[in-house]
Amino acid sequence: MSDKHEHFVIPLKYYVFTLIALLILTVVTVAVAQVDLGWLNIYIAMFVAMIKAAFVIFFFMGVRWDESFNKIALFGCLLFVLIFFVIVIADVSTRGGVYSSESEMFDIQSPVRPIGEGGHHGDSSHHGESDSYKSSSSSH
Amino acid sequence: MSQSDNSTVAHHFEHAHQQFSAAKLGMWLFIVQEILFFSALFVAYAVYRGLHPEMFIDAHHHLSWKMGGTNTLVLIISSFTMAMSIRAAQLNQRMASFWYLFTTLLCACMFMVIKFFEYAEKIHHGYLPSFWFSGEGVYETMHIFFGIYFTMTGLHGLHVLVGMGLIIWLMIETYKGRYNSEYFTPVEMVGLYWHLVDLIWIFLFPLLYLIG
Amino acid sequence: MSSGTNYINATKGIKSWIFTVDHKRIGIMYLAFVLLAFFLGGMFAILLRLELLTPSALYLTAKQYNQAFTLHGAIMVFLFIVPSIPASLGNFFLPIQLGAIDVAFPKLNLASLWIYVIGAVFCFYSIIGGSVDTGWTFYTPYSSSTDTSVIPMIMGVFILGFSSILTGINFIVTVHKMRAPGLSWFKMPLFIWTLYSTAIIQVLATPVLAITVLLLMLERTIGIGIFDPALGGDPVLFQHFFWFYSHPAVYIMILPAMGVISEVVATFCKKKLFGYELMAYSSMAIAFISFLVWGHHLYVSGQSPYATMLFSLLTFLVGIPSGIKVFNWIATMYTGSIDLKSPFLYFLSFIFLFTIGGFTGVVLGSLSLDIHLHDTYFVVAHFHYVMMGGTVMAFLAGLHYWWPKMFGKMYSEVAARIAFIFVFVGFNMVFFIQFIMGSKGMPRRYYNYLPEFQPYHVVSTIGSWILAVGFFIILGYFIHSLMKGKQAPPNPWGSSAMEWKIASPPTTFNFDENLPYIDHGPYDYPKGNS
Amino acid sequence: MSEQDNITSLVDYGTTWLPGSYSTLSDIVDVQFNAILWLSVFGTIGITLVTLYFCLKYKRTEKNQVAEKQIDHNLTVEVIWTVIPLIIVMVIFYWGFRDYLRLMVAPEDAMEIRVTGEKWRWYFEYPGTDKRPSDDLVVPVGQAVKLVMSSKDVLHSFFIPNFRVKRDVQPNRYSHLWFEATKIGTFQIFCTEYCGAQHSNMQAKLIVMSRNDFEEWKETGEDTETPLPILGKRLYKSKACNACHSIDGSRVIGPTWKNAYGTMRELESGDSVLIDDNYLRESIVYPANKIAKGYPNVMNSYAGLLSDREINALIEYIKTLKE
Repeated sequence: MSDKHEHFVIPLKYYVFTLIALLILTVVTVAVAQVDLGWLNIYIAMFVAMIKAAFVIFFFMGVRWDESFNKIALFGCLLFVLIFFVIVIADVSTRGGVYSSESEMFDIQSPVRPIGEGGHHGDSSHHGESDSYKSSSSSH
Repeated sequence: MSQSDNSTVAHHFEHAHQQFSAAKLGMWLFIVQEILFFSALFVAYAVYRGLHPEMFIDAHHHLSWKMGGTNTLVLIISSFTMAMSIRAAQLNQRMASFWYLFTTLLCACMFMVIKFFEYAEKIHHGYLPSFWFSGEGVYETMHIFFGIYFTMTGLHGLHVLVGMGLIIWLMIETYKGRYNSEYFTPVEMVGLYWHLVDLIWIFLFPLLYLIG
Repeated sequence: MSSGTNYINATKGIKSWIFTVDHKRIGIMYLAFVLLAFFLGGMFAILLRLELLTPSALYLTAKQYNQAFTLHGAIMVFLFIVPSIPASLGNFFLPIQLGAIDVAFPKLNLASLWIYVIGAVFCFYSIIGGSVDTGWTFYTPYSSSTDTSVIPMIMGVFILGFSSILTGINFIVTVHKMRAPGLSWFKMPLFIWTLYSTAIIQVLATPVLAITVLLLMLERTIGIGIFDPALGGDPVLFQHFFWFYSHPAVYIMILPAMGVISEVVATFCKKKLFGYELMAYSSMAIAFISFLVWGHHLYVSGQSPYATMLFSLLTFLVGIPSGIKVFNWIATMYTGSIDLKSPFLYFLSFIFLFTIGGFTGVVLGSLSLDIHLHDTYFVVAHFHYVMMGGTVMAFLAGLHYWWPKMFGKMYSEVAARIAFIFVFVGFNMVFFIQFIMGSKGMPRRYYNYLPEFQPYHVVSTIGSWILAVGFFIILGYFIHSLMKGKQAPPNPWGSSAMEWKIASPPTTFNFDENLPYIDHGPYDYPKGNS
Repeated sequence: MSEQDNITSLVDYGTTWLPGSYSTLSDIVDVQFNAILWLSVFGTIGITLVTLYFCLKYKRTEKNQVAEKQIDHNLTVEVIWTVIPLIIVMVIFYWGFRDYLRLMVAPEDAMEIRVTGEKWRWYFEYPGTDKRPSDDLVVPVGQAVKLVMSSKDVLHSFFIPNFRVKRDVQPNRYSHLWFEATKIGTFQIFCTEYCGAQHSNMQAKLIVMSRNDFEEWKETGEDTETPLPILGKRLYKSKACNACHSIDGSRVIGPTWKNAYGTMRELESGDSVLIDDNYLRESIVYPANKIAKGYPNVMNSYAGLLSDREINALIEYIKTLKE
């Protein structure tokens, strides 16, 4: 029984290395943010954040040496976060949203800016069905 | 878990290892629910960033990346000392574990103090969520950014406060010599929680302070 | 074995219950609270149906009516049906079926019970302090602008959510770490499988509800403007958030019911469950796919047509594992030795009602039909067929099935059969007519309605009285059983399941000496000679 | 519940399950509904019969104390009852999605009408005409009509049962719905998204006219013939004043109109004011200016929605309610 009591002690070098890596990455992400790279900024920032998160998860939290189901629990839940994220964003960005031509026609002031005006959801990026939802009226 | 002084294994477990691995799985599941809890806020962030991209970029200039950056460094160091304190507990180094916990607590306090000054400044300039928003900005919808900012950092700060309470409790217990290489479950569990708090900040920092 | 100390009389005094860590006592207390909630929610239902007897005002004002249907929904969903089977029957039988002394975290288990009670107190406070009138879905911007007591109610929902999450965490860890020696995954009874998949949904989905109601609270108090269009927010985003929890929650409600039904059908047919492994996998499949279909509540909400198409497709997929389960249950009856006792009668009604609920789900899953039927009585009838015809029938089946084990007393079988007839007939009278009403165009949540719909409503209201009589008969003979019931033998149904091998009622540590070694599958029944 | 004498009944017409079908697309919806309905009926009956048959055949008796056979599984059967339902629902999915697109995508030449929902009424505006907002949706028969809808306050949902169309209406956003009526008549419009106390009274009439009648209706100006109190009585219902104001003295949401004129009214501000023509007019056009004590400030302004004559008519009507 006593052998089951032995816990794996994570070698010190992993902790020190992780700390240094995290500090450096923080400096990197701040530095990169000072340069305007347009839409690339957010992706770089998120990429760096994910590397940092991986360091924390694998070494500080010891997932690298953990039981397999604990790993499944953690990464499985990220899958559900991803589902949540992707589907909601997919809906919001393809809604055909506020019908810009109609808001002109009826001269309605809306505090909600149409999705697709500026930002990374280019208006031209979705064709097909959604176009037919936009006003194509010739009656006016 | 109930543990009397002579035994750390509760009645319904067969041996200490079963108890430890059950506690750890439980803690991971708790972390899973925390992640889902925060995920909705990140989804909301993404949706509103998509709706009002210029406003977000404009609004984030009102946040100080220097303060946020310092807080990031502070939290990372606290995460490191937390991990070291678990390691010290595992190696039966009672006082080392205590002082590492103390450093973690100190970092947490520093984080909260910086946060306090940040909040004070925002409030001073009127950058509050909607009903009280009186700040000046280019965009009318800027109160949404600050609504999201206060909700996300506020909930995160609440987690830091809870973590500080837990660390104080651990320090007392450690000082009394409750933990050793055989039994250090609470230190490990609070450690996992504390790393989670760090993880969330790792994402909050670039999203709120560094949008270019 | 039959008499002597058991978990009920092991210790005495009210404190020994309030601070107990025994999963069985916690299960019994949950049962009491959940039944209380059921009768309270049911009372609101009776009030509603009575008001709808006439097309215009009868005895409630419009606002009172709206409060009544909101409270009926909120109480039934958050206080009754979500915790019903897992927290009461599950708490009692999960450790026993696993061959364990207790759940993994007994104190946490106690904590979730009292968190549930605190949450319930908030909900009751909301009833007294102005009665929320938003509908149990709390759609914004109505919920952020109405002047009724929304905050206590959503505070209650928030707290109840954490009770549910903690139970879920506890169950998952218990299933992983506390199985008796020899009990491998595919030797677990299906009740465990369904509780396990339920617990996964609870842990993954409930936090999103918590944050949603928290945001709604912030919306009402400081106006963060995430959901309020007047502040630049998006009300459809609220619906996404809400249904990301509330659709999987439907499966939190129905999956444990399927587990109970599996246990009942195996015991009363003395048969191995047909397609056991497929049943286990389909429970897990339902749990997973349930996270992908929430958008079918948003077909007419202004959701993107692409998302709508995707959700419709996935909605149809989630029906398949449910269908497989129905077929497997029926196949289990084939060549069995069927004992038509009251738990089995509830099984039969479950099959019938759940089938109707399932088929009408197909009708609603179709995009073009849903446009016509959305927010009509058709939807009301559909989810009552699934939730009440499914979950409540299964809950009753489980309650009748496990009653002798839980309390060590038998109940009157004759009274149970009479009550069953009332419940079955009453239920169908209330809700079947609502399908027709709904497809004819009668919108839901209507206080006044077109007089031409009155005959339908009258039938429905009369049905609600018959249903209520049925429930009071059940309450009556269960109380009688507690007072004067015959002593129950350890295994009155001749079941092979683990819980029937120990005393009725069980002793505090379930298994008197060592933990059992389990070397056979869950439904180990003998085969005839022929 | 007013004036429903001439609205086509939902119950009396149509089939047992569905109300009358009077638009170009409602028939295709009905075909699918009936197909799935009969599939369900046969499915349910089949499952029930098999279940009951098993109950009788394998009932526990003296001889049948244990199961005849123990069958774990049968792969063939399991595959069959997985694949066949899968195919059926995929067909239904495709069918539903195809019809959904037809219901959603309006034809190019559709006539646009603007619909506004507010607590608790609908009103309809016709771009390109001088007509005041109308309380009834008036459309020509045989002409595709596209509704551009939005809400002033909370979520509503626009539902015409006879045409099988429904769409949520949101504030600060436009949603669409289209139909082409095939029958002249008057039909029911409901609000189906719960919106507060008078949700169930948020109904409107859909009047389908011949093309000529419609053109004529578009040109007609306002009603100058009807005597003022009678016009006021009509407006009381059609402008949904009755949702919040009673005429029998009972308290609904706003103050009753009975015996109101000529009396003093206490205000939230603590002042009191004489209920005269000016006060009534102000209360219709700027409802938030003087709030009656003890009543919520929930009324929307009717500025622009009522003509001067219509406001006068309402005031005259209120005067007649004095005993």
